[in-house]
Amino acid sequence: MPKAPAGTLYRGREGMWSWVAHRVTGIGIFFFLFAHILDTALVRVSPEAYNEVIATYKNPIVGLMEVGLVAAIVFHAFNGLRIVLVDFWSKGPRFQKQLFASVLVLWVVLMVPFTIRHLSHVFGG
Amino acid sequence: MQTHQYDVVIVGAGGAGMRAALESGQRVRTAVLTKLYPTRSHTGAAQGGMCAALANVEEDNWEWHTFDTVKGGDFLVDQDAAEVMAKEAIDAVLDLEKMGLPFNRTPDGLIDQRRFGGHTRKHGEAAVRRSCYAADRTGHMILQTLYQQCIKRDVEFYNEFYVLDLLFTEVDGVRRTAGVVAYELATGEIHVFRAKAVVFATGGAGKVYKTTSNAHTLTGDGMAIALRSGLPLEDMEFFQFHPTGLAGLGILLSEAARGEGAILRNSEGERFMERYAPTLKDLAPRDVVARAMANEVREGRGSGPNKDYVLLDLTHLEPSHIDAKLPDITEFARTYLGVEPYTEPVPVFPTAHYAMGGMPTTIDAEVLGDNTHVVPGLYAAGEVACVSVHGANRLGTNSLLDINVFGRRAGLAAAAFAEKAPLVELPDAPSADTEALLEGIRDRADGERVAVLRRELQETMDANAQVFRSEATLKQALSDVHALKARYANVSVQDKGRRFNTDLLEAVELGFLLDLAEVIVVGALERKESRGGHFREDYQNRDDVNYMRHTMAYRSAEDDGVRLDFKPVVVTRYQPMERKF
Amino acid sequence: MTTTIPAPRTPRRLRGRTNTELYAWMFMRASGVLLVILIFTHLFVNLVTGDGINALDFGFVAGKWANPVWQVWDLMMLWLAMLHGTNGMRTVINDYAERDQLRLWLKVGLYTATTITIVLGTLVIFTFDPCPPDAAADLLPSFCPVP
Amino acid sequence: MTAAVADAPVAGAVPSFQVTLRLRRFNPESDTEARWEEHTVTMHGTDRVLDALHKIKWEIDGSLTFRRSCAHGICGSDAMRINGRNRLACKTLLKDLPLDKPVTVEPIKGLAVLKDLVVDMDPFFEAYKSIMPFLVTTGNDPSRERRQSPEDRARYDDTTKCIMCAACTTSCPVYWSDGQYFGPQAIVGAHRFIFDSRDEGAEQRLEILNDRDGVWRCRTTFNCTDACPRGIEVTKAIQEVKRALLFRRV
Ligand SMILES: Cc1cc2nc3c(=O)[nH]c(=O)nc-3n(C[C@H](O)[C@H](O)[C@H](O)COP(=O)(O)OP(=O)(O)OC[C@H]3O[C@@H](n4cnc5c(N)ncnc54)[C@H](O)[C@@H]3O)c2cc1C
Ligand code: HEM
Ligand code: SF4
Ligand code: F3S
Ligand code: FES
Repeated sequence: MPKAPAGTLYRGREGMWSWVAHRVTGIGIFFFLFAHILDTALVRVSPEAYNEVIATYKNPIVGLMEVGLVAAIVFHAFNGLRIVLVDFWSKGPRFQKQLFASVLVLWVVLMVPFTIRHLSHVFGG
Repeated sequence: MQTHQYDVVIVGAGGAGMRAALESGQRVRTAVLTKLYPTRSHTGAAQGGMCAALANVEEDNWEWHTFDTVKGGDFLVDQDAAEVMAKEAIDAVLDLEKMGLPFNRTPDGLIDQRRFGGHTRKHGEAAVRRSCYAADRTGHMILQTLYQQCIKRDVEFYNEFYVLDLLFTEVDGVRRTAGVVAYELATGEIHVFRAKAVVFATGGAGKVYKTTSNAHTLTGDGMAIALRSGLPLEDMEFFQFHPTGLAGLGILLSEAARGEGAILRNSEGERFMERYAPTLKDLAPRDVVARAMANEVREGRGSGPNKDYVLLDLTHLEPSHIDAKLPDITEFARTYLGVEPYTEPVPVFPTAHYAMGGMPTTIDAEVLGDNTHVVPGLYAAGEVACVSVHGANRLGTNSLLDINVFGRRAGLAAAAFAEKAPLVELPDAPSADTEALLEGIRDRADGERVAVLRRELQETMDANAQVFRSEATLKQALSDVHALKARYANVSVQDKGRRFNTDLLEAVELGFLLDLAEVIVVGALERKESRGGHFREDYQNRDDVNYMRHTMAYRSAEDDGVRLDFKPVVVTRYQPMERKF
Repeated sequence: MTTTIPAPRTPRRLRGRTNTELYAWMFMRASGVLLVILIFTHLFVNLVTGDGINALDFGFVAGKWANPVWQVWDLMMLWLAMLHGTNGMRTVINDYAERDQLRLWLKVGLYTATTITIVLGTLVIFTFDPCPPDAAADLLPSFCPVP
Repeated sequence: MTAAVADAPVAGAVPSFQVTLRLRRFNPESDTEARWEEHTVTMHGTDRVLDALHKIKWEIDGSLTFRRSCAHGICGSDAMRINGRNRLACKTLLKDLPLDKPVTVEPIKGLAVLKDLVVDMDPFFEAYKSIMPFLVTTGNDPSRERRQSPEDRARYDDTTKCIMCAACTTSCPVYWSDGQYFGPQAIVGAHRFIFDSRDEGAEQRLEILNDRDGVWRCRTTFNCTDACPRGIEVTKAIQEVKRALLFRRV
C-alpha cells in the first residue's frame, strides 16, 4: 500500500533536531552499554581477560571513539534535563530554544576540557 | 449514480446549516451535504460579534434592537421578521453559550458586549453595547461550537459534496420538493438524495465582485440553483460593501475595530465621518460609512500613492487593548500589508461583503415560490435566504444572529414537515440535467478559460455595480454580463479527470456567478432610488412612494434573462422616516 | 483507473485503561535525572581523575568494588540505565516498526537481551571476588593478601 | 485575487518578480508515483503562495489541484509543505521566501495523498472526534448563561483559536511514523475543554489521552508549535495536559 509519497525532508527547527540527536545518542549509548556491561563482566572470568579487553580501550582509535561516546552521553544528559524542564517548568515550552542553546553551550564547555584531557591520556600515556 | 434517502437533507454546513442540523438531526433522519469540510465554511471568518439585547453591561431591550434593524435596513426590512429575530436573539446567544461557546466575559462572569455600527439605545440616542463576542473570532467560535455539537449528536455529513440541482415532482398540481443532486468531489460520482424536506444554507455570493471579504468558494450556488429551478430571488440588488477591507485585498477588518475606538481618517488626517454622521460618526451603518469613504476618495482626499484608500487609525489605542480585543485583524494588517497597527494607520477601502438578498422565505424559513405561496418541503436559512431582516442594508452582527435564529427555525420546520409528509417520487432521470451540465463542460475540447471570464465579470461588477451606481454604469455591467454569458457557453476546462476535478467545479461556479450578477444588475437598474446598500447617483434619494417594495427576480424562460416582480414590505410598528445618524 | 488510493489508516482502538505509559514516561524523567549524577561521577572518576583511562584495569575495578558505596553506585547505574535505555528502545520500536509481528519480535528480543544483561551485571557485582586465588598478583588490587 | 493585488496601491511600491514553483504532483488517474513539476510565474508585491498556485491553475494548468477557501488564514483548507515546512499557502507571502531558488510545494506529510496537494483528511478529523470535543455538563441547563470569570476564560483561550488545518499534526515526526498517535491537534482540541471551567468531562478526556497513542507519545519536538499558523503554543498545551494527567489523578 503506497503511503504518502516521500517528498523533501521536513525542515524542522531546534526542537526537532534536538529530538533527532537525542534519539540517535540514546540508541547509540544503549548499544554501547551492552558492550560495556559484557566487557565489565569479564572481571568474573579472570583479571587477564579483563585487562586484555580494556587494553583495546586504550588504543588511540578507540580513544577517539570514547570521546564520541562521552560527547553523546553528555549531550543526551543535558538535553534530557532540558526535556524535563520543558515537561515540568510551566515556562519551559516557551523557552525551549533558549534551553537548547544552553544545552549546546554546556556541552561545549564540558567537552572541550574533557577531550583535551582524555586525548592527552590516550596519546600521551 | 448512487441514490440515498433521508427525511431531511441540509445543503451547507456553515452556521445556518449546522444550526438547522442540530434541530433536525434530533428529530428525523438528516444528512448534511457540504462542498467544504464543515469547519471551512465562511461563517468562521466572521469576526465582530453576534448581537442580542442581553443588557449584560447596559440597559437594552429587544424592541430597540428591532428598531435599529429596521432603520439600519432603510425600512425595506419585513418588520415581523425583524421582531422575531430580535426577540429570539437572547435565547440564541444563551443557547450558544450553553453549547460551550467561549464568549468574552465581564468581570462578573457574564457574557461581555460591545458596540457595533448602527446599534443604539432608545431609538437612535446613542450607541449601545449589544454585540456578544469572542475576541475577534466570534464566527470562528460559532462554527467550531456548532460543529462540536454536531459531533456530539452524530450528525451525518457528506463532506465535499457539491449540490448542483434541486429536484421537484408535481403532486396534485403542486410542485413538491423531491430531493437534490450532488457531485462528489473525491470521485466525480453523481449522487441523488431523495428527501422529504430540503434546507438550503449555502451562504453568500461575494465572488461576483473582485474586491471582497468572501471566500473563493462563496459563489452563490444555492441562490443560482433556486433561480434555475424557477424560484424567485428577493432584493438581490442590495449588496453590502463593508467599509474596512484591507486596501486592494478585500480582507476584512471587522467593524469591531471601530467599536473598540478606531477612527477613519482621510489624507488630511481629518475624522471625516463627523461630517457624514454627526451622532454615530465612525459607527454609522455600513452603507453610510462605505459611501462616505468612497466619496472622500472621489473628492481627492484619499491616501496613498494613488489616493485610492482611506486610513483606519488605531494608534491611539493601547497595544494591550488591541491585543486583547482585536488580535486577529491586527495580524491581518501585519501579515498582508506589512503595516503595524500599533503605530501606523491601516489602509482600508470598502469590500463586497454580504448579500442582503436571496431566496425569499417566511419567518419559518419556508421558501416562497412567488409572493405568497411556499414550496412544500423547501427551506432556506442564512445568507442564501432573504427573510428580509436585513432589508436594504444589514447591521453588523445581525447575520450571525440571522443564521442562528433562522437556522434553528429551518431545522425545526423541516423536521416537523418531514414527520408528517410522505416521500415524493423522484422525477424521471433525476440527474440528467446535472450530468449534461458537467459533461458539456468537461467534454468541450477547446474553449475560453474560466479564470478569464471570471476576472472580467468581477472587474465589471466592481467598476459598475459597486458602492456608486448609475443607469450608465449598470447598463454597461449588464451588457458585459450578457456578453460573458454568451462566451460562457463556450467555456472549457483542462482537467478532464474524475477525481478532485476542481477545475470543472470552478467552471460550474462561474455559471452560477454569471446568473446572479445579471439578477443583481437588472434589479439595480430597475430600482431608481437610493436605499441602504443600493446608491444610485442618478436617483440619490429614497423613494418610498414607488420603491418601498421588495424586488422578486425570476429567470425568464423565453430569453434566459431576468423577469422582475415586486412584493410589498411588511410594516408593523415603524413607519419609514429619514435616516440620520 | 490505474492506481488505487491508499486506504485510510486503520481506525484507532483504545487499549483499556492503564497508566503504563504514564509510569513509563515518569520513569524516563526520574531515572534520567538520577543517571546524570551517577554517570557523570562514573565518567569523572574513571576517565578524568588520576591517570584517566590509563589507570583502568582489573585492579582499578576491584579496588572500587571493594567499597560497598561503589558497588551500590554501579548497581543503580546498571539497573537504571538498562531500564531507561530499554524503555527508550521500546518507544523507538513502537514508532518505527509498524507491522504488529515485527514489533512483537523486536520487543521480545529487546526484553530478553535486557534481562540477561541485568542479571549478568548484577551477579558480577555481587559475586565478584577482588582477589581471585589463581590470578597473578601484579594484576590484583594492593589490598589482596599476597599468597 | 491576483489581479486585485496587482492593482493594490500598497503593492505599487513593491515591484513584480519571477517565482519558480516546484510542485509535487500526483494524479491518481494516470500516475503511479508522485512527480515534481516546475512553473515560473510573474507575481507582485504582497502576493502569497496561494496566489501563485492560483495563477498556475488559472493560466497554465487547470488540473493542478489543491484545497482553499477563505484566502486569509481562517478556514484551514490550505495547509501544505512549503520549502519543507508546513504553512498555510494563503498566509505565506512570496516576498518572505528566498526566491533565488524554486519554492517547493508538497502535500502535508503523514496523510494519504489523493491528488496533487490534496490529502485524505478523514483520519485527522477522526482523531479529533475521538477526544469528545464538546462541552460536557451534568444537571439541568441554567436559565441564563453559565458564569465564567475572565481569568477562567483566559486559561483556554489559546487553544480555542485552532482552525483544524492539520499543519501541526502532519508536522509531527511521531505522527508520520505510524499515524496511530492522536496528534497534536486532537490534544489541542481536548485542552480547549479540559481547561474550560464550565466543562465536566475532563476525566474522560484525560483517560482517552492517557492511551498508548495519547499524550505520552509526544516527544516534545515542537514542530507543531513552529507550524501552527494561528500561533497556538501547541506543545505547551500538550504539556499542560500531561501535567493534568500526572498531578490531578495520579
Ligand atoms: C469576513 C467576514 C466577517 C463577518 N463578520 C460578521 C460579524 O462580525 N457579525 C455578523 O453577524 N456577520 C458577519 N459576517 C457575515 C456572516 O458571517 C455570514 O453572513 C454568515 O456566516 C453566513 O453563514 P451561512 O451559514 O449562511 O453560510 P456559510 O458559513 O458561508 O456556509 C455556506 C455553506 O454552504 C456550503 N455550500 C455552498 N455551496 C454549496 C453547494 N453547492 N453544495 C453543497 N454545499 C454548499 C459550504 O460548504 C458551506 O458549508 C461576516 C462575513 C465575512 C465574510
Ligand atoms: C545521562 C543521563 C540521561 C538523561 C538525563 C536521560 C534523559 C532522557 C529522557 C528525559 C528521555 C525521554 C525523552 C522523551 O521522552 O522525549 C530519554 C530517552 C532515551 N534515553 Fe536517556 N537519559 C540519560 C541516559 C541515557 C542512557 C545511559 C541511555 C542508554 C542506555 C539512554 C537511552 C535513551 C533512549 C534510547 C531514549 C529514547 C529516545 C527516544 O524515545 O527518542 N539515556 N533520556
Ligand atoms: S493547532 Fe494550529 S496547526 Fe494545529 S490544526 Fe490547529 S490551527 Fe492548525
Ligand atoms: S510535533 Fe509532535 S512530538 Fe510533540 S511537540 Fe508536537 S506533538
Ligand atoms: S484558504 Fe483558508 S486558511 Fe488558507
